[in-house]
Amino acid sequence: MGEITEPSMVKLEEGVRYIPGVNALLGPLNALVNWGRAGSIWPVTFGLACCAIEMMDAGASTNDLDRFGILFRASPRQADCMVVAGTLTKKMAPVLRRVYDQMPEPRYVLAMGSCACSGGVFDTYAVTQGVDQILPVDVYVPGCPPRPEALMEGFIKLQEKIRKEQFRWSQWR
Amino acid sequence: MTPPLKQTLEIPVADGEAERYSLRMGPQHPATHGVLRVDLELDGETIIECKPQVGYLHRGFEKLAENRTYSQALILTDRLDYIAAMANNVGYCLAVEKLLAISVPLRAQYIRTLVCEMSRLCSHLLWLATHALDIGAMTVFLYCFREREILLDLFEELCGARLTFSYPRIGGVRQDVTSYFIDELQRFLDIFPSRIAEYETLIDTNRIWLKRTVGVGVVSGDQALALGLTGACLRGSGVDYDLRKHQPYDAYDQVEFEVPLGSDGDIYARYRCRMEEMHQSVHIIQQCIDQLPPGPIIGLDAPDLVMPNKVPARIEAGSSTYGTGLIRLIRDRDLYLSGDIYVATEVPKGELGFYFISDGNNRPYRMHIRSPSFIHIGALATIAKGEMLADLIANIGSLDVVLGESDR
Amino acid sequence: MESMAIADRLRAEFPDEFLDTVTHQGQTAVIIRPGRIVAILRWLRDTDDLRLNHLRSLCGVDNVRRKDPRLSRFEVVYNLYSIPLRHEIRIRAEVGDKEPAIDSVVGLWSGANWLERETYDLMGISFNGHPDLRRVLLPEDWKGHPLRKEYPLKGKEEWTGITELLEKIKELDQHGFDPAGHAHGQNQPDEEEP
Amino acid sequence: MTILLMLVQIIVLFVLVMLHVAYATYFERKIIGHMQVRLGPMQVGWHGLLQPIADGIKSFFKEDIIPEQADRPTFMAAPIICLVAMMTSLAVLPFAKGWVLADINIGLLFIFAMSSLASYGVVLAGWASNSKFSFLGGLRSMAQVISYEIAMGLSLVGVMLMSGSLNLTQIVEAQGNSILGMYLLPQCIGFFVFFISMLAETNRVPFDLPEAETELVSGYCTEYSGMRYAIFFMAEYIGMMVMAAIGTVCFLGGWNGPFAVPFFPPLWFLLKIYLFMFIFIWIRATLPRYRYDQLMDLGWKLLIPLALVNIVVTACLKAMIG
Repeated sequence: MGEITEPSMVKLEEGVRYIPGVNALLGPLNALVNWGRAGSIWPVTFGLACCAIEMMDAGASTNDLDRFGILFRASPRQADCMVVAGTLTKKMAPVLRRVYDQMPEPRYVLAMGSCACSGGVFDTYAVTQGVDQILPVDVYVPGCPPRPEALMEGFIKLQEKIRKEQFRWSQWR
Repeated sequence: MTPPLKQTLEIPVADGEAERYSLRMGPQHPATHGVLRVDLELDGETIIECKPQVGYLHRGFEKLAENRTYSQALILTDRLDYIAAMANNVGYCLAVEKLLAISVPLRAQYIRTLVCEMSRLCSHLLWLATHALDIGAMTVFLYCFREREILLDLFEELCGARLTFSYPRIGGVRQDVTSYFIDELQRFLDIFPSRIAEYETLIDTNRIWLKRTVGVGVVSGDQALALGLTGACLRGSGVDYDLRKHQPYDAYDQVEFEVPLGSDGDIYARYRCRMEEMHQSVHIIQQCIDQLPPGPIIGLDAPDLVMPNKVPARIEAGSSTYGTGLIRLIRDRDLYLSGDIYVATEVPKGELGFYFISDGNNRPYRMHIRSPSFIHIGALATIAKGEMLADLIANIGSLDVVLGESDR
Repeated sequence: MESMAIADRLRAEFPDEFLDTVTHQGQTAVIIRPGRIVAILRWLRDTDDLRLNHLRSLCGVDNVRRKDPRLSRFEVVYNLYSIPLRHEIRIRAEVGDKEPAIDSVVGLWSGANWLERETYDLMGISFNGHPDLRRVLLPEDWKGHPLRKEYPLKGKEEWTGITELLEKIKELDQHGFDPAGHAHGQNQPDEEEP
Repeated sequence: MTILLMLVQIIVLFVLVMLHVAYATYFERKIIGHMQVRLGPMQVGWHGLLQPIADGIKSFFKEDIIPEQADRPTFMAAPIICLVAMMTSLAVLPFAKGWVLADINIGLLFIFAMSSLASYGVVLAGWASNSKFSFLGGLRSMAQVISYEIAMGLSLVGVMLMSGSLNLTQIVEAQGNSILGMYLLPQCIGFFVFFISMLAETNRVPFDLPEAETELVSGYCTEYSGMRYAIFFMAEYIGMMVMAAIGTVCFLGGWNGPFAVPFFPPLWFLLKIYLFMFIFIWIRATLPRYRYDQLMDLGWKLLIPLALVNIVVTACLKAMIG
């Protein structure tokens, strides 16, 4: 879904000028929903390789992702976001896609590390060159591995992105 | 209208035999330390058959190393056992040095010993954190990460990286230790034993912890040898095998330390072994700091990073398998010694061996990595059989496997 | 015991199997014929003054581009170590070039199980009498053996699992799973002015 | 008119309990955070105070997945059963003298009945999801609830004997004459058994086997997403509150305190409940998890015999003293 640019609820007729903006009732609700989502991102634990260690580190005392309301969930059904932390091999790719398909909308994907972004140093027969071949990625966090601070920045970027969304809640309810 | 319930659950039918229930754990599962998959056949919660499946992180290290020069392949070893990358780097460098007959100055040897032991602390802290989390004690996890963070900061001071260091070089180390590093390390060493005591008060005297670990996952000494277990898993079963003593490398023959041995071979024995090893590591690091000799940190005969400095070699520009911009040495020149070598080091997980074949040029002809985790996961099937599902989790944690190293 | 002395004992015990010894940097390798590998390794493990009871590593080597023409195409290399006596030896069994095969040593060391599977998987050397000879690192339906020298680094053809997955993704996209199409390397389109 | 008044009371109680549950999660995250040398929620609202609200909004607007192979009606009913059963038991809790919705004579039995019913929800969820992890979680839950319900019931028999009633208000009033105004000391064995069974009954660490994260992913609620999962979550926290309330009523003297609080009589009751909640969280931060068979051992071989001994001793003492 993502950003709706075409206001589907307003019928445009000849001579009527469309003024950008949202409905007075739905606008604040939209903002509220986005605020709720941005404040409570629950990633599914999907540690693949080295980056998973930095991901754990980001959740530990020094950086503490819980401050942002980020809580790791084990089951993809209860997660909002998937942090693909590490090298995605070809053998793992179908599994990754399956876990992603199990997540409920709205779902976000954060590609952490150079391997997840682009394959990294492993340009070999067994490694997919970037998870965006398999999944729609929202935020890329480069680094090998990225520091926990970089992951946090990735989450903040994701929050910004969520806050800008419009009506990403009408389709499946 | 309700769709008929499709029974994919094989709800067991009593037919006189064991009632089987198959369960596939992983590769995405919180307790499999990455991407291990375990196919289980259960009778209730008792494991009848356990088939670990690996390869979900197989990146083709060995093939990649054959296509890289010795210096280039060093960075791959960071990503083997990413929890203790320094130990892998050192193991790799030692193997290449022995293969190509390159000598290492004494100071570099001491620094390597020091960083190896720091790496061991890092790895054991992470092991304790995840092992405790698997058994359900979540606070230990955060306490261990607190200390681990200090170590990572120290590594960062030393070489600028937190996880993937590439600090040791073939023939030495990259840069010298600073006095600030030594001071901070000393401060860490002063507080760390009391922190170990803190973890022990949290779990060591805990009845539930003892119930979950004592007598669970028992491996006898002979069985451990046959399975190829190494490191704390082997020593927990009472077999005295530590490469730091058996085939000392770097400065390990210059420092004093003890090899902690268990006797029961259960999860608790392995746990105690690793806890004692942490004390010994502190002891070794302390001695390294005290005895650190002056001198150069990289040998004169170390191969240069750009091109071999010993033999003038013809080089040709790009358009090779590397793409443009990189230069490649012509394969057919005999630049280095040829022959084969197996060098093993005692990394936190066990015996990490590199089997190299050099064909004389600047790339390894064949690099085989004997990774302890791979063999440990292979042993899991034997160890976990007949135990409960919850013990499987404890066993995976106690074997201390890292899938990056296992799958390569 | 010195590695060379072990090699000499081995030559005396199994003269028919023995081919050569190679020493590099103080490490000695014995090159043997593959036929009686289990007997040789059992002898090395169980003889009282050898007791090479620890199988350190087991791997396959593809010699097709080695400069030494005497070597056969495939080798299986066993690194043995004696924990009580602290000596080591390397055994290199030449297994020929077409359909390389050797007897399995799982009966001696149960830990060899996965090492042999790995060798089979990556090098394509099969092990007779192995209890469960399947691929271990690569998917079951993978084609080829990557560590063979003729196998290119990036692989020859795409694994069927990946092609199937990509097709499935394409199908899912048509059903509106990703209508904006951020996936698959496409950049997200700039916000259009209404 | 009485019905209307009753409705208002119900709604007030419902809203208060919901808010309470929401903030119990905040409380838990904060306390565990500080025990683990970190901060807990900080960014959403001042010191993360709006965190539960954000979580709630997010869950509410999340896609609701019902797996294709699940048993649909059961799958949908399971969380509701859990929540309704837990909420219903709130009706008989005396928050202070007279502050009770339904002052029925068999209050204690009613709560038992309801908490057993809630575990039906868990078992059904495990079965209906048609997922192996959920199934194992449901099985574990069933076994756990059956064994610990017995221990818990038996542990409270002592209290019933001493107070001579099953009515919660009367139990509290009867405690007024006892030492410290509570049954904690005379019923210390009963309290011990009750406390452990309470942890098991609410699926808390060290007995969180039905949802053991590192073993069964999320146990019985592995397949639940969005609001349905949130309902399970709420039911679990209400369950904690109800159990804490029973503990308070039966062993800690209910609303009795060192002095009466004007205007807000339930203060002592609430403080005692919070104390229980704090101990729940503290234990969660400290202890590892039991294994399934060890849990059974503990229940059947230690707690039930102890509870039986307690009944005998209490009955004998009661017969001797008067």
